[in-house]
Amino acid sequence: MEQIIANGLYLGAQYALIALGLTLIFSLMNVLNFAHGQMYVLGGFITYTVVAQLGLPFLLGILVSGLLLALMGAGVEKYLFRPVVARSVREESTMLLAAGIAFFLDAVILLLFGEKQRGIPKIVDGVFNWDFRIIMPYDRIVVGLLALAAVAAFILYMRYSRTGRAMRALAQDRTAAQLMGVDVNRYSMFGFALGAMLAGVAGGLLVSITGVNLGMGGPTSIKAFMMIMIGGAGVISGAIAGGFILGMMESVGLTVLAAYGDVTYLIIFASLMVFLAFRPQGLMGKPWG
Amino acid sequence: MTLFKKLLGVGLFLALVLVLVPWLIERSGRWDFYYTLTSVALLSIASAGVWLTFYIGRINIGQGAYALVGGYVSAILVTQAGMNFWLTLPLAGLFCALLSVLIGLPILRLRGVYFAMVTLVLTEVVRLTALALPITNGARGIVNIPLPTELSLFGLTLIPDFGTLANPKLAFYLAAVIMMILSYAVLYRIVHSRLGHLCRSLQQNEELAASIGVNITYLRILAYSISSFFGGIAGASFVNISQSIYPSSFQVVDSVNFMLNCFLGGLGYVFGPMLGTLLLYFGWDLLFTTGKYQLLIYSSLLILLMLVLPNGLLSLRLSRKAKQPAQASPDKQPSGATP
Amino acid sequence: MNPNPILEVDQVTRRFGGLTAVNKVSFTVQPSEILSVIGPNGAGKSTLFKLISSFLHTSEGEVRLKGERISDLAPHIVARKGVVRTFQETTIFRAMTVRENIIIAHHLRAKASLAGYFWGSAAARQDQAAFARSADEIIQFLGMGAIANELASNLPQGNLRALGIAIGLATDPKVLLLDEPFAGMNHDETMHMVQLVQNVRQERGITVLLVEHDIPAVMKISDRIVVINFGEKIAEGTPEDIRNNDKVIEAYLGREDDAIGM
Amino acid sequence: MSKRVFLKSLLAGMITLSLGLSVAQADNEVLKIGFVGVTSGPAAAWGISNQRSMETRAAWINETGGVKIGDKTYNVEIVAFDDQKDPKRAIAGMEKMAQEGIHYVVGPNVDDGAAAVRPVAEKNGIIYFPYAFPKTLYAPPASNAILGMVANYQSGPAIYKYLKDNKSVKKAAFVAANESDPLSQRDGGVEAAKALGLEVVSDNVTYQVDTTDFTPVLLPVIRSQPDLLVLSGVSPANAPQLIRSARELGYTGLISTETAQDAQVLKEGAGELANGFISVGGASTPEIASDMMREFVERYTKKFGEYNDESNTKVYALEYILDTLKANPEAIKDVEAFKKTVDTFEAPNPYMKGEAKLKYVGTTSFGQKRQLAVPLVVNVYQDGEFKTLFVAEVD
Repeated sequence: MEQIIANGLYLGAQYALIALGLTLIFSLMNVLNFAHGQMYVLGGFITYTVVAQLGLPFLLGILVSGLLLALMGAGVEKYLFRPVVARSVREESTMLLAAGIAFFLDAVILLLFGEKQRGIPKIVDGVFNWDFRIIMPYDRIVVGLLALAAVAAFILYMRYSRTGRAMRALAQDRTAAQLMGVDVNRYSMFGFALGAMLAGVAGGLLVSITGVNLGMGGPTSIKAFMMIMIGGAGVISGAIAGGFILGMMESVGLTVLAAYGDVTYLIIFASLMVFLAFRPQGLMGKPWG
Repeated sequence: MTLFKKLLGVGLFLALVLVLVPWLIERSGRWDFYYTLTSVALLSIASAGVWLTFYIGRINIGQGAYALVGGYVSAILVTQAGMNFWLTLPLAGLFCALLSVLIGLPILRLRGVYFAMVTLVLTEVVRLTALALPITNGARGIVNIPLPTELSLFGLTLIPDFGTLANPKLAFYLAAVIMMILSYAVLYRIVHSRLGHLCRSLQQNEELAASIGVNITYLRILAYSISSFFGGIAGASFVNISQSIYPSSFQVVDSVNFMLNCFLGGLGYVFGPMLGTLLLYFGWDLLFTTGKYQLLIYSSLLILLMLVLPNGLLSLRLSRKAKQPAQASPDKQPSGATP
Repeated sequence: MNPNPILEVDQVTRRFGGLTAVNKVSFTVQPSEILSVIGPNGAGKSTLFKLISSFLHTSEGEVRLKGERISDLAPHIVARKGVVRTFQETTIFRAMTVRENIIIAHHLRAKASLAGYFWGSAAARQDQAAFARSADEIIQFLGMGAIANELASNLPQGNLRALGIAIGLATDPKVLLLDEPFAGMNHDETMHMVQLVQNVRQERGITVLLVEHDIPAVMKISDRIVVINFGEKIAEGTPEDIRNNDKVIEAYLGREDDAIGM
Repeated sequence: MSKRVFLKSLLAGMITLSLGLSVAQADNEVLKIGFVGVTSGPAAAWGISNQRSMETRAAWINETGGVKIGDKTYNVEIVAFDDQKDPKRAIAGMEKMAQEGIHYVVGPNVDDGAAAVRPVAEKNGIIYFPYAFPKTLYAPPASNAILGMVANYQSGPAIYKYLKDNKSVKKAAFVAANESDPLSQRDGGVEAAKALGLEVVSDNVTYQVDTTDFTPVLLPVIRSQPDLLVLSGVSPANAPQLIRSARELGYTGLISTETAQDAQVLKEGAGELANGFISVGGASTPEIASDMMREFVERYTKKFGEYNDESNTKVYALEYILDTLKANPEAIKDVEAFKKTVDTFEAPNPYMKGEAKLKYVGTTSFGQKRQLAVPLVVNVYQDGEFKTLFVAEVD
């Protein structure tokens, strides 16, 4: 049992980090960023290049991933999303744009980094073993803690910094924020950059454990969508809760339902559908009306 | 548009797809275009369904699920009950429509991304169900499905046996195109009849629609089941071209593509999904000579198109006329569910 | 008083969690009457309205139309029975023209089935012609001829409210519920709207129930007034009665922002 | 109206691209060989290793003067189509091949694609070489598909038997991704293991291919205490993570798979935890690789920057096609002639030291010769490279 919870917590920490960026972008711009998973993969490949190819330290790799992705995010918002949002009649049109960007990044990743699975050497060796009740490799513990630290830093930033508060105001009510004198364009761009950066950092962190390959983008996006739906779309605490819940569900589900084999994921997904059908705002989303 | 112009347009289109295209293919010898265009026709039927759910203000990323279900229904009826494919086609559609009523009742209360997400999950649920069920033959899929056989009524051959045809490609093409034309005729009629107006009222303001006495639950279910019907027949037809079906025959990617087809063509235009499918599918095919840069070029073009025409390709036609947005955003606020 | 009221609100209560938004409110509405519900901000007026039009379910009590229970039915059924509401927010079909808005609102009068419309049956064609005629009548009645082909999203506030009423009329209601029809209007616009509402009653015999903030307009337009505060009815009577009711004055004077306009 | 101009030029551009791109011709005639498979998305590695090995080999042949078939010499051109792992696209790809007049196509890479292209291939006289295992593709009445590698139901028993005899394995456990190919392979593997008298302690744990943490997946499997863990149909991307999770959970038994893997990927993904991992490969392990194999690897690496060990198996298809055509030049236009030649064809295997032969097999599994005799080389991973465990043959 302890092992299952430990696994769930570790998975939850990494999921939460992935979901955060997505929910931030969604709350600010009402854009469902289909390319989030690709950004995550790109972050992983950048860290891989820095660490495995250039032989530089792991933390530097994460830093570079975060920065490059932030730059890219800012560019994507300014030159792609902003003009399209401004001119499209239905704002869902941005979904096509986001999907186009996802395809584009897939193509770029394939051309730049190739088709193979990539990984970097373990950052810490050894396995924590508590009497065979909890077995957890040290590198997982380190990465899990780093992910938690990133989540905490993000929350603090959103709560206490000027920029963070401005972005929260923007997420609450775009028009009101505009009236209050918040520079909507500037903070949208900033928020997008921050969201992309979180994806990059998540990718960089996880490349040390799970490795990275170009196929992970799409499925990661979809998983992240599910997490933010569980927690409530556009709510930061919701994304974190959603990440941990999905992590727990997988961990517990895979163990409890192991006897039934093939249906484990079917049950997870089906129950998710039922849950969302009856509680669409998720756990922490604002109730309707 | 006057009636004459309308008829002329329809006539020209029919001549184009039923006569000119086959003639051009015969002349140029590009036989492979038959299959490509058949696919476009069938996929655009499924996309038409997605478009209809857009028309009631729902982003539907679950059409792949119904295409898969439709495919399996047809495959199972043909291989296990020995039914004629042409009879399984409407049955597949009806089965999907019924299924969509059951699924739609709870989930159609959701709006915006919430609905979108649930439908996305639906596609995965159906794939996993197909893997788990015995009747679908699980992971091994259903293969060796015979070609459509003759359909006759009182000894009169309505549709010949595809297995004995000299050119089944042409037959499949014509069948698919005729189905597409019928589907879009239905869609056009829906949109331009009262049902369509009511759908539009739903898209713009569900509460007000309810308060003027529109049974919004019923209407949502109706539109969604028509949509799923389209998905079902498209899926069933595909299965009989590939003569096989696997749980992966229609998956999340397909659901997403159906939705993108609608966006690309334009959500405000009945024929948008048809054009969108043609461009997205055919575009990929045409770019095949660019080798490893195919995806790069394809996605770049997609992004460019979006930048130039954020409201879909058909908005081009509109911008020539007086700017009259045929469609405005429903409430731009992200809303959850109706009570 | 007429013993056969058209609408009876009987001990209606609605609780949200621990909060009672509407508490045992009862009153009746007579045929062809204009009755207003007033009260300070947050008194529960809008909740009451949603309960009457069945957009919310009651916790206790019921609403009857000509003696028949209509609470807790689906909103569209209530509309079918003849109780139609307009909205506080200027809710219309934004992407349709004024005329399209009114035509679509004729939904309840349709005799042909949806399939009939699909095939273009004779009944459907008759319906369409009838709707168009009726819509034109309503447009004329409300003096909206000049803006009939404008997109609703382009209309100014005053016209939007009129359109809201036009949509309500198109459904051929027995009771029309108007949710703050004068909100956000200047004096001239308000007086114009008061005139319209009175015409609706006089020429079409429709019973009007309205929720409103604008006390002068309410005093001018209403036959009777119901006052609620903190979810409870505190007074009921003619405008004259209400003007002199101590409880009402107290309820309003208790708040600085909502001075009663006398 | 700049939008219109833009759109028009877009369309024009696409059409020119599709019609106008013909490769500059050398003196020799051109022999086109097709490839329809997945070269983008999650499973890109499978198709890319196919395509690149074909392109490497073709460039090599052309550089050295072409291939002589009958009395003509041809340059080989590879026409590749990315089906995105979508069976509908795979059909389009096969149609494209028919359009190009191609009669020999390598691919598709997965079960559903291989099944979907069958009607097109048979209608247009195309022989195709899928990397998918369902027997229905190869057993009569099907006749145009030739399995390009060793199927898991052939290699599985061989591996299990070897491990049972030499490593005294008694209890086996199977895990597979919840997709068609891996699940079919798992079922085949379980059957084979039971037939050999192994106890199957776990055979119903599955995972999503996009899983990022396999610890929860493997936990119940490891608890069933197998001494052989079979990763059925595992993709090269998932293999290192599965191995790593299993080892980190304290599993000390053997791990094996029946699909081809890449040593570099294993090294990066699992490091020394992957030591002892048993997989099936081609013939580039140093013990058995011929000089030609070494040169192939060299050229591949030069052309694409990095070698992929999966190509050890995938280099064979093109070699077989060309050698069979050499043996019967008529087959260049007539696949029926090719099918006849298949029954008797035999040539030396240029990629392997010793007496190995290229020939068509499969009679036991399919009732007809519809499989390439790719050497069944069972490898074991050790410190960044594969070592040959044993070599077997399929009949």
